[in-house]
Formats: sequence, structure tokens, C-alpha cells
Amino acid sequence: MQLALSAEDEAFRAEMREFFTTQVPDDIRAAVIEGRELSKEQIAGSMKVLDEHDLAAPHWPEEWGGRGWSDLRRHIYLDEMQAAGCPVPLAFNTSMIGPVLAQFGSQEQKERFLAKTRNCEIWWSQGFSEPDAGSDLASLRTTAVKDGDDWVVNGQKTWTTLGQYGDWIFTLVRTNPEVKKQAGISMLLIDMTSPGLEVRPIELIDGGHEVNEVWFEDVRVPGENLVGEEGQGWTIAKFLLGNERVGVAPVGAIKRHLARLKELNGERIGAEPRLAARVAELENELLALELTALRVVAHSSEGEPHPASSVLKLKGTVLQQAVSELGVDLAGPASLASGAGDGTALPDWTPHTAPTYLNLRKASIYGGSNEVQRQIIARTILGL
Amino acid sequence: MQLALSAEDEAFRAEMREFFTTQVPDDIRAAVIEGRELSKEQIAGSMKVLDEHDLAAPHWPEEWGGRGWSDLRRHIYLDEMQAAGCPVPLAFNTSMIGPVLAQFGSQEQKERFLAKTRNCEIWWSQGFSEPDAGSDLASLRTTAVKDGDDWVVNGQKTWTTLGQYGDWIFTLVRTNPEVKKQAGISMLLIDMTSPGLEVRPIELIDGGHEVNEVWFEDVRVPGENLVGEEGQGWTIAKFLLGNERVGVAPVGAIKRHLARLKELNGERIGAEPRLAARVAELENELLALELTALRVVAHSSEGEPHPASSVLKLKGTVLQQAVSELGVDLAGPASLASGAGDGTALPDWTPHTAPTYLNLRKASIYGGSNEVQRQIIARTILGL
Amino acid sequence: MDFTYDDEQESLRDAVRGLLGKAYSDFEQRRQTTKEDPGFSEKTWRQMAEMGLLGLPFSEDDGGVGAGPVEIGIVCQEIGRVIAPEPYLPVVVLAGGLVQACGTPEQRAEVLGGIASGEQVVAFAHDEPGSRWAPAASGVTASESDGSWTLTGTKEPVVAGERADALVVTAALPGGGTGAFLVQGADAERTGYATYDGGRAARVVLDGTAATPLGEPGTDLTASIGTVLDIGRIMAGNIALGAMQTALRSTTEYLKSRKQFGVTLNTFQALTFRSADMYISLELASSMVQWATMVIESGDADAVRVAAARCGVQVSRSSRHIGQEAIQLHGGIGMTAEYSVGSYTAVLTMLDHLLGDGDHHVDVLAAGVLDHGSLDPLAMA
Amino acid sequence: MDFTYDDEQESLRDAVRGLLGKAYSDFEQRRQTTKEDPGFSEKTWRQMAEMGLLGLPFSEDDGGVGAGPVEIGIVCQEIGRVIAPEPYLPVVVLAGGLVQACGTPEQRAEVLGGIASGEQVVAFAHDEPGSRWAPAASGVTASESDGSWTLTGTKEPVVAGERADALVVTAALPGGGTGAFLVQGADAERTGYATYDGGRAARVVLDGTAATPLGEPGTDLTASIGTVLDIGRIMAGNIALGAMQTALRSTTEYLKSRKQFGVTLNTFQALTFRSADMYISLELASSMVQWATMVIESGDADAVRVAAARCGVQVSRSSRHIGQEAIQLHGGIGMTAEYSVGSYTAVLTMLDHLLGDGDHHVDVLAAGVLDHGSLDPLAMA
Repeated sequence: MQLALSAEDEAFRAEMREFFTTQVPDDIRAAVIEGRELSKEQIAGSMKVLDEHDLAAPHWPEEWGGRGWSDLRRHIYLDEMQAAGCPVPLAFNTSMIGPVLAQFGSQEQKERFLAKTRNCEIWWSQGFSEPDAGSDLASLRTTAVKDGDDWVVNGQKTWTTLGQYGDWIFTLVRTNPEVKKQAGISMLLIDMTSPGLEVRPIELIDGGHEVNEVWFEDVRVPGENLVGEEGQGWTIAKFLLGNERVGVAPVGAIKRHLARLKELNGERIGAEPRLAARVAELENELLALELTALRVVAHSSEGEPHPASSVLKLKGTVLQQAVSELGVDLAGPASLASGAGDGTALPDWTPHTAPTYLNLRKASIYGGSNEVQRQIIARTILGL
Repeated sequence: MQLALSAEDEAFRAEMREFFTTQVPDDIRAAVIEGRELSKEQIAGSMKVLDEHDLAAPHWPEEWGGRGWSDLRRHIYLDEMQAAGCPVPLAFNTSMIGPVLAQFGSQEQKERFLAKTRNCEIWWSQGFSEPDAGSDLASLRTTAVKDGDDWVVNGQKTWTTLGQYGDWIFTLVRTNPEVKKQAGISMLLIDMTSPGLEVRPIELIDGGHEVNEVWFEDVRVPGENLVGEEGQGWTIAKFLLGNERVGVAPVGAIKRHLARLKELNGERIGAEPRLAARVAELENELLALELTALRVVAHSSEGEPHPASSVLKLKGTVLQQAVSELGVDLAGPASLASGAGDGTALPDWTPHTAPTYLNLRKASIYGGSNEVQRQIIARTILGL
Repeated sequence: MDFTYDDEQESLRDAVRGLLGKAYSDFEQRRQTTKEDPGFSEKTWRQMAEMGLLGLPFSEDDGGVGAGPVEIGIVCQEIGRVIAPEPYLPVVVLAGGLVQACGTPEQRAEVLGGIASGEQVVAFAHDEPGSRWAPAASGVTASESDGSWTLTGTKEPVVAGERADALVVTAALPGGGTGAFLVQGADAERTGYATYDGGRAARVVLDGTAATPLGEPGTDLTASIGTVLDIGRIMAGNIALGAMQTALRSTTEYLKSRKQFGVTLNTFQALTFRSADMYISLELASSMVQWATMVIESGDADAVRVAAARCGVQVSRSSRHIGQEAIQLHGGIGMTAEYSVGSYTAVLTMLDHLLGDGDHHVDVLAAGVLDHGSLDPLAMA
Repeated sequence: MDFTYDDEQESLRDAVRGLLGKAYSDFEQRRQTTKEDPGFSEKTWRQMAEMGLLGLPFSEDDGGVGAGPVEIGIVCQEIGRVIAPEPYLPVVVLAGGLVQACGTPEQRAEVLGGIASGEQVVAFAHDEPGSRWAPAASGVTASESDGSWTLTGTKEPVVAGERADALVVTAALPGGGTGAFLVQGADAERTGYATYDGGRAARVVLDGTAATPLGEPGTDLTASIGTVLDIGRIMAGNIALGAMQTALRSTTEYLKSRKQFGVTLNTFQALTFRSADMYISLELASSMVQWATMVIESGDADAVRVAAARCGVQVSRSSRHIGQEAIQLHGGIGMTAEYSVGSYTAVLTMLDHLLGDGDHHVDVLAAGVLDHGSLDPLAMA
């Protein structure tokens, strides 16, 4: 057991901090810190900067741009990135399809896609969920039928986050309806400019547009875009979703959010003991979460996430939501003015609080709902 | 809708208050108010006083000593009784077996038992739960086999509260093992001095002795002690358990407990805003519970409790436990000294707080656990 | 003590339910209505006027119906059930309530008559940047010169402020205290915008704007404003109660119909138990709202103040619980604007922060917690 | 930063687990042991001494082993796993800790040597009627006359106070501040009694009782007492962690074996989900306890103070949650003294109130909440 960082890790940390606070454009960082929505260009631009310094996907195999860092260093990297307000690299690219292609892709696929996935020249979307296959992913219905060398895809995906920006989409499709649910599923990479593919926006309760439906009508996909073997889709999806959960608790971003609320409301917090206690409890829970992340990360082995990563996902979303709820409460009556825009006479951080709170209700639903996480904990860890 | 009491109900209330605060012995009321354990004599003695004034079982049929009061009056009666520290009449007598005998008993049974049940000349115990039949009551195994006019009972009951004081026990027994679980159950009244009947104490985690096992080894029970028909036990039990839940939230007792903690800790509460807020929230939740009780009671029809009475049971136990938890926290380090006895240098209310807190964990388990209550709400009210 | 409606109250409820239930019979109607300014249906508003709802609390002399708080509460609950976007709370309960309480007979007849007939939408311009639900105003100040009054300063957010024909504006008086003034909508600089619950609010900038004092000029109305806010809190609780009822019903219906893993969701005990907990929250809120509504009838300002806080705490706790769980138990679809339940959560969130949140109300209760032994609902007010 | 044990630490854990696991291999052994005075097993205490556990934190010069906080934490966790009733926390960590911190070399050698060898049970007499976990004493006062010191006043509750051969007693000094004194057990008037967790405590009445000042006579030791209490809080957290682990394991095992309605309880999703929530509470507590234990090593009193509060808040929240749910998920059997889980809840309740509960620790954190932007566990201490 050892509390302090080694001198080398301390130096590494200083280097990361220096990089993120000086090399990532200030306007992007300011937008993140103030909780504003980022444009596609800002997200992709930041990834490009990271990739130019080999910092876009340090956890990938070194052959494809990874750095071979310890888990602790990866944690420090993510922590400093979030503290500085640098956008976290697009998860669809670096946490999902990148590692999948590095593990399961053909040599051609790796060469064709990995570099552009890292620097976001290709913006990936995810095509997993369907209207009748949410938590129960294995019951998906989108079909791909072989026609010559091509696959012909029909069906509908939904909850495709930022699909409006997508260049390519990695999809789970049913290639064999005859076999057991899971066994008939394959993964296809689909160019989103393909004829017959349509992206339709879904408006969310905060008024924003960040998820989409993706419709496929006789979309032709070249055979070479199959990832791994036919029927291997379920295995690949499990690998991918496992990766998704590692480091999924955006501890750094939540800490930054809470610190900002403290700074903006210091006078009230200093004067009101109950408010100070509420902040102190949240901060302490965040510390417990972060320490747990440090413990869990250190015990993850390649591709097989520590089952306790479900703890991080669940508790992380709970705290993320609790901090956003604190934000609305601090804004008080000013929180009503969500549409007030630039000319508002209210403190400029207040109008955004309620939409953020509503938007973050998604955190405990998407990416494996908290009910799914409880199930994983009960079954995998507790043996229930 | 009408907030105020009518003049008649106000007068009734004053009469009840006068009665409970002047006619019930002070030593008994002091013991209740200070949370000390009551002796059998104190409980039975208080019931005798109530019965002498026709106040032991006002909800019974008027023929058997009831008063034909409105539900509101019954609420006022219970509220004033608890506020004054008068022990609530033994539930086994007045809420359980009394109404059962009035509804299902033979004329002989009514004449033999009801008056003595009301004034506690007979102390009743309940023989329902078994080691392998807790929430799943229908799987009970204690058998009664017909032998001439008698029944011969064998088996074991458990969680028999205050069984050490019991004169008679009303039991659910399996009289027909051939039919569907529920259909083979009957109710027998058993004299606890019968040969072959043994009461064994169960020590609880607070060190107290309030529940027991009751063992039956070839206990002979006269055929006349069968309640209702053979095989009608399940119907009777449902009737009884339904009655049990009405007015089951001891709102008055919880309010008294909280008021006492406030009085004993007024200085700290006045000086510590977080503590004052904690007390204020508890008090407000208690008000909401009491108002709900007033709403629910007014909508119960004979023998068929409003399903929302499950709300009262569940929330009532949660608040009862929360107030007891506040008690331990207020006592602080002094709460350790549970065994300190009379000579203690600590405030005399403090040593009892932790055992009370531990003891009240039972509240959400006994009498239909909170999980059972949630099931009732989900099924009966929400149709899930 | 009695929690049941009489026949007239039942009839009123049925009538309002008929009107609003038809206007917003499916959720898409509400969604389309709130997409365009003024964020509510002028037609429905007129129908509400025709039914007498907009003049319900005002005396008959002032063009109203003279109904009591229980009746207003019934209307509010029905508004909540379909989250009707019509500005009943700010216009009738708050702006109208203050005019009723403080206006001269002429002002009452004119303004309340206008509200009751549906001809005038009158907004309540009270919130100011930096204010937190207090009855006093400080950011807008009133000046008098030769018997003419003007107002200067900014009110924001003002619900329905852009659509309003007139505004009831609170302002710091030159001699201290807070007064209230009538301002013609056209005389103020107003910037309207949409709010996240589907409603509209505005920034109202006053700069030497002509204003008519409500009631006797120069009188401190802080106490009356406080009472009107308290009544508003209890009526907001009634709206929230209706919204929570629908949110829970939507959730249980969804659990019964939605299939996952080959079975309907109500097969999963963890979800049905959580629905049961939502029901408990709803019942407790229902008791407090109904009780507090009856306390208004007492006319005792202190009792109303405490009842508003008590009701406010419970409704805040219950509406957060139910609003959050309703979305969670729906899953992804609960996040979409097209489906209803998320909007119910948005409205509950708005109501919770409009006139004071749970922690704010707890402060009121905590300050008085040692003033009594235990609470006795049979002897309160 | 590293949360893993090295080989030696693993061996220590195995050895302690072997010893205590054997002593309390089934719960009935603990129950019988706690039924009779002194509430723990003298034999097990001796074996702990033989294994070097009772001298673990003391320097080798003083007859100890010179081990660090991580090692003490390991012993405490193992104690918690079987809720061994031996008074390790009050005797070794608190009384021994204060002697180690403040005693003269002679006192250290004598008292710590006695504790380490198992020959002397030394109690920590600090709590007083009316005190709430503060480092200062006021109810017991010290007087000096011709170089001889006496103490007067009452300490209660004093854990293991009746069994103790000697007491470390804190007392208000004539010149202000709080000192600590060694008192022979036989010189004090002691009334022992059982406590609800199965332990023993006593009321200790001092009335001009002869006492030896710990360290330099008359020195204010408040700061040292505070640090020893902070270390005690973190070690109490280690005990609670072990107890929570067992309470959760008992619960999951029960759910897997107990049948209701014809199936085992783990068929009921509501129960398994609640077990998952208990696991989350456990993991968070585990992280904080391990981290705070490492902070002790820094030797920075301020850092230890804050770490004790941080650990204390989380352990309080987690142990209430786990203790309450463990009983609830067991149902009736969880309420019985014969079955283990209720006693785990009792011990968790005792630990929560022994040196400061969650709300007490939150006060410490709230007071400093504006001193930093966000917390950085990689740069704390």
C-alpha cells in the first residue's frame, strides 16, 4: 500500500497538466467548463490535437498508437484532461470501435480505419440499440442478408448519440435468423453516406438534439466490412461493452462541475451550514468514488473489466445527477430561464442548470442502465 | 373538505384527553413515555381500566362492547391514548382474535371469550409464523389431526410476541394435508397450559425477551375450539391480518418519542441548523403520515382494509426507525452505556437509545414485512 | 376533518377534466401547443374563462365566482394531470390574487374582471436577478413625482411576461417596504423566451416606466405579497399533485405493456417495488396538499405560511422522487420530448423551483421546530 | 499510489485470520464469550499478545514491533470480520497510542511493554457525561500538590474500564488545557456493565485519586489526544469494514439458501438489487478506509484529522446502510441474538457512535469545504 505518487508519475502528471492546459484551444476548454454544447468541429479538433501528440488513444495497442501506460497513468491522463476542460476523446472511436478493430479486425480494416479513428477524421456512430431491444440487446431485429459479396441491411437503430455527425456506424445485425438469439448476430461497419441510410433526430426533454434514429432500407454493405467472423457479433459486443464501462465514471468532469458551483456560490455556502454540509457530503462521495476507481482500474485485465466497474458506472451516474441537481437548487428561481440567451440579467451560469439536470437523467439509463449494473453486481460479484 | 373538528368531536377529544391523562395510572404512563419495558401487570392493568370505561375495544360490534364510533373518533381515541402514554390495548386481543371471534366464532365462543379478551383477563398469543413459513404463511406445517372430538396438534410456531405471558393462543394449523396449501388450514384456540405445549424464549439483538417459540407435542384441543369451519383458516387469517394493518402505524407513539427527544435536546437543536432541519423534516413526514391515516381510515370499509393501509404500515415503520436512529445520534457516545443501570452519571434517557434502535429494526419485518407491503401496493393498488 | 369533495366540487372537477382532457387528450397536442408562442392555447384559455375558471377565486362583485381554495385546488390538480400550459398559476392565483388582496375596488373590478373574462392576461413580475423567493423587491425601485409613479429596474424571469397585456410589478418603495404596481405590457421593454417546461418567460426592463400603485399609494405590501406567494406555493403543490398522479400512472402502464427479455417489465420485482415507493410518495404529497389547501380557508396568514412550507417540503421530496423514477423506469423513451413522461418531470422540476424548493421550506420549519411539542393536525389553523 | 498488500502484509492477515477465525469459528463462541465478564476471551488476548499483535504499533524499544498503520488496519479488519470482542481498539490503539505519543521513555517501556505482552489491560478513560467526541476533558479535573497529582470527577462510559489493570485518564489541567494521567485500576471506583454490542464498559469515579502525569507534568496534550482519536476513528473504520464484509456475505448466503414461496430468496430481484446496493456501499467504504489508513503514515496531524473525518462520514453512511439492510433482508431471524447478523449491526452501531458519527464528521468537512476547489486524492498528504 502506498499513498504518494512516485517521482516519475508526479513528473508525468505535471507533463499532462501542462499539455492539456496549454495545447488544447482555450475556447474549447471554456465551453466544456461552462457546460456549453460543443460543436462537431470542437470535439474533432481537440482529438486531432491530442493525436498529434499521441494522446488520443493511449490505451490502444502500441502498434496502433497506444502508449503502454500503467493503469495509474491512464487514470492521471484522464483526470488531468477533465480537470483542464479538454473534451474526452469520442468514446465511439477510442473506447469502442478502435479496440474492437485492433482485436478482431482484419489487417486491411486496421490499416484503413485505425489512424483515422484515432484522430477523428472518421466520426463513428454506434448502431446497437433498437426500439424493441434496449437492455435486452440480444433480441435485435435489424437484418443483414448476403447478396453476392455484399450484405443488404434493413431495420432501425435508435439512441444513436451524435449520429448526426457520424461518418461511419458500427452496427450489430442479425445475419442468421435460424439460430439462437445471440448466435445469429454479426458486426458490420457501414458508411453513413450509403443510399438507403437515413438519420432522424430525436428531441430530448431538455430540448437538445443529441440522439437519433438510424433507418436502413436495403443498404448495401461490402462483405469486407464484416468485423471478425459471421455470428461473432455478440462476442465482439460484449468485449466492446466491457471496455465501455472501464473508466466510464467521469469523475474528473463531475469534480470540475462541483468545484465550479462552489466557486460561483461561495458566499452562500459559507453562510449556510446545511448547504455547506450538502456540498461536503457530495465531495466526500466523489472522493470515495475516485479512490474506488483507482482501486478498480488497477485490477482490470485486458478486455475483461473488473466486475466492480459496475460500481463506478452506477455510483458515478448517481453523483453526476446529484451535482446537477445541486446546480438547479443553487440557481433557484433563475433556473426557470433556460431560454434566456445572452442578454439575460440573471447570472449566466443559471439558465443552463435545469436542462443539464434533465439531460443527465440519461446517465443512469444509457450505456447499460443502473438496473443492468445492479444485475451484474448481484450475479457476477455476489453470485445471487 | 373540512379542516376543523366539529364541536361534538372537539368535545369528544377533550373527554378522551381528560380520561387518558387522569384515569390511567401515572406510573404506567411514565414508563411508556420514557420508553421503559412494561410488565404484564401494567399492560393488563391498563386494559382493565379502559374496559371499565368501555374504552378497550370501541371498534368491536356494539353487542360485544364496541361503541359504533366514526373512524375519525377512533383515530382521536388512539391519538389521545398514545399522546398520554397510555399503553395501546394488546393487539392480539382487541385487533386480532376479538374481531375474528365476533365475526366467525360460535355463540358459545363469543360468550366464553369476548369479555375476557376485552379486559385482558385472558392474554392472547398469536400462533401463525413458523420457522419455514414467515412471509409465506400458507406453507405452514403445524398439524392438527382429528381424534374423536378432539384435535391433536404437533409442530412449532415462532415469533410469538409476549408468548411468555399468554393464557391462550390462536393458531393456524394444517387440518387437511391433501388439498391445496391454503385450503387445508384451520384456526384453533389453544389453552397454553395444555400438556405438551411449551414456550421457549428467543433472545433478541437488543438483549430483550419479547418473542418466543411455541412447541406443540401431541397437544389435545377440544373440537369446540375450532373457529369457523374446518379449512376456513386462511380466510380468517386474511380477515385478521387485514384488521391488523388498519391503524397499525403508531403515529401517536412516534410523535411522542420525537417530542421527547426535542425536549431533552432543545439547546442543541436550537444551536445546530442541520439538527433542527433533521427534526423538522421528520416532524413533517410524521404530519404527512398522520394526515394520510386520517384519509385512509375514513375510506376503510368493514373488514376490508383500504389497500393504502400498506402505506401507513410501511412509512410508519420507516419513521419509527428514523426517530429511534435520531435518538442514538443525539445520545452520541453515551448511547454505548446500555447496561449502565440506575447509578449512571449519563443522562438517564441515553443508555436506552441504542437497544431501542436495534429493537425497532423488527418493525419493518413483523406483521407483514415492508417487502410484503410493497407487494400489496404494487399488486392491489397499481395492478402490477 | 373531512377529505372528501362535495357534489359541487366533484362536478367542477369533472367539468375541468372534460375541458382540459379534451384540449390535451393526447400528449402531442400539448407538445405542439408549447412549440409556438405564447406557449399555451388562446382557445383553451378562452374556454377556461367561459367555464368561469379564470375568475373562480375572485368575488362576484369583481366579476368572479367567489369560490374557495379547495375549488382552485381542483382546477390546479386538473391542470397538472395533463400539464396544461395555460398560465393559470401566475395569472389567476398570483397576479389576480395580489390585485384581489390589495387593489382598490376600481382596480379589482377592472383587472380581475379582465382576467376572469379572459380579455386580459396579467403577469406577476416579482422575481429579480439575485432574489430567492422572498416577498420583498429590491432590484426594481419605485419613484413618485407629483402623484405620478414610475418604476426602474429589471424583473426576470417573469412567466408569461411577453404575452401579458398588463403586469403586476413589485418594487421597493421610496419610503421603504415593497409595493405593487400595475404596468401596461406595452410600456415595458420585454424580451420573451421559452422555458424548459414548455412555458414562456420574459425579461422585463423598466426604465422610468409609468405605473399605477396597487391600492393606497406608498403602502408596504410585503405581508400581502408573502401570503399570495404562500397560496401560490400550495396551488403549485396542487398542480404538482396532478402531474405526479399522471407520471405514476404512465409508469405503471408502461411497465405493464413494455416487453424486455420476452416478458413485460412488471415481471421484474425491483421495478414494481420502486413503483410502490412512488405510490407512497404520491399519497403523502396528496395528504399534505389537500390539508394545506384547506388551511388557506382559515385566512390566518401565519398558519398559511407554515402550511405552505409543510406542503412545499413534502411536494418537493415527492416530486423529485416520482419525476426521477418515472424517467428511470421508462428507460430511454422517458428521455424523449415526444413521449410524455419527461415533460412531466420537467414541469415538476419547474414547479419545485418557481416559488421555493424543499430545502428553502425546511428552513422555515426548522426555525419554528422548538415552538411546539408535537404537531396536531386536528388543531392546526 | 497502490492499494495492494505486500507479501508480509498478506502473511500477517492470514495469521490473524487464522487465530481469530479459530477462536470465533462459529458465532456461538462469540456469543458465549460475551455473555460472561470480562466480555472477551483472556486466552485469545494472550494469543494475540504472543503473535505480537498487541505491541504491533509500538516501537521495538518499547517492547513493540514498530509496524505501521496498514498493519494495524489489517488486524482491525480481521477483528471486524468475526466481531472479536477483544478490546484491541481501546487498549492498543487508543490507550497505547496516547502513551506512545506522550509518555516518557520509562512510561512507554512500562505501559506499552505491559500491553504488548498481554500482562496489562490498559483502558482509555476519556468520555465524560455531556461530552461529544471532543479531545478536551472538563468533567475530570487534575490537581497538583507538592509534585503529586490527583484526579477528581467521573468518566463514563469507559470501555473495558472494569477489567483494566490501569487507566489512561484525560483531565482538565489546573493551568488550562487537557492532560493525560496513568491511574491504577484498583485506585478508582469502577462500576462495570455490559454494552449492547456484547462488550463491557464502566463508570469510573475519581475522587482525589492518585495519578501519574503522562509525559511532562502540566503539558497540554489536547492536540495529541485529538490525533490519537483520529487514528482511532480510522481504525474503527477498519473494524467496521471487516464487519460489513461479513454482514454482506451472511446476507447473500442467506438469500441463496433460504426458501420462501417455494424458491430461494435470491429469486426475488428486489432483494438481489438491494444486495448490489450494499456491495456498492461496501466498496466505497473500503476505498476510504484503506486510503485514510495510508494517510496516517504521513504523520501530518491535519491531514490525519481530515482523513479521519472523510473516512468517518463514508463508514457511517455505509455501515448504517449495510447493518440495517442485513437485518431486513434476513427477516425475523436477523433480529435474534442467536443468529450472527444482528450482532454485526450492533457492533457497527457501536463503532459509529464510539468516536464520532457521520454528521459529526460532516461538520469537520463542511467547515473546510471552501478551502479548496476540488479534492485531489493523488496530492493529499
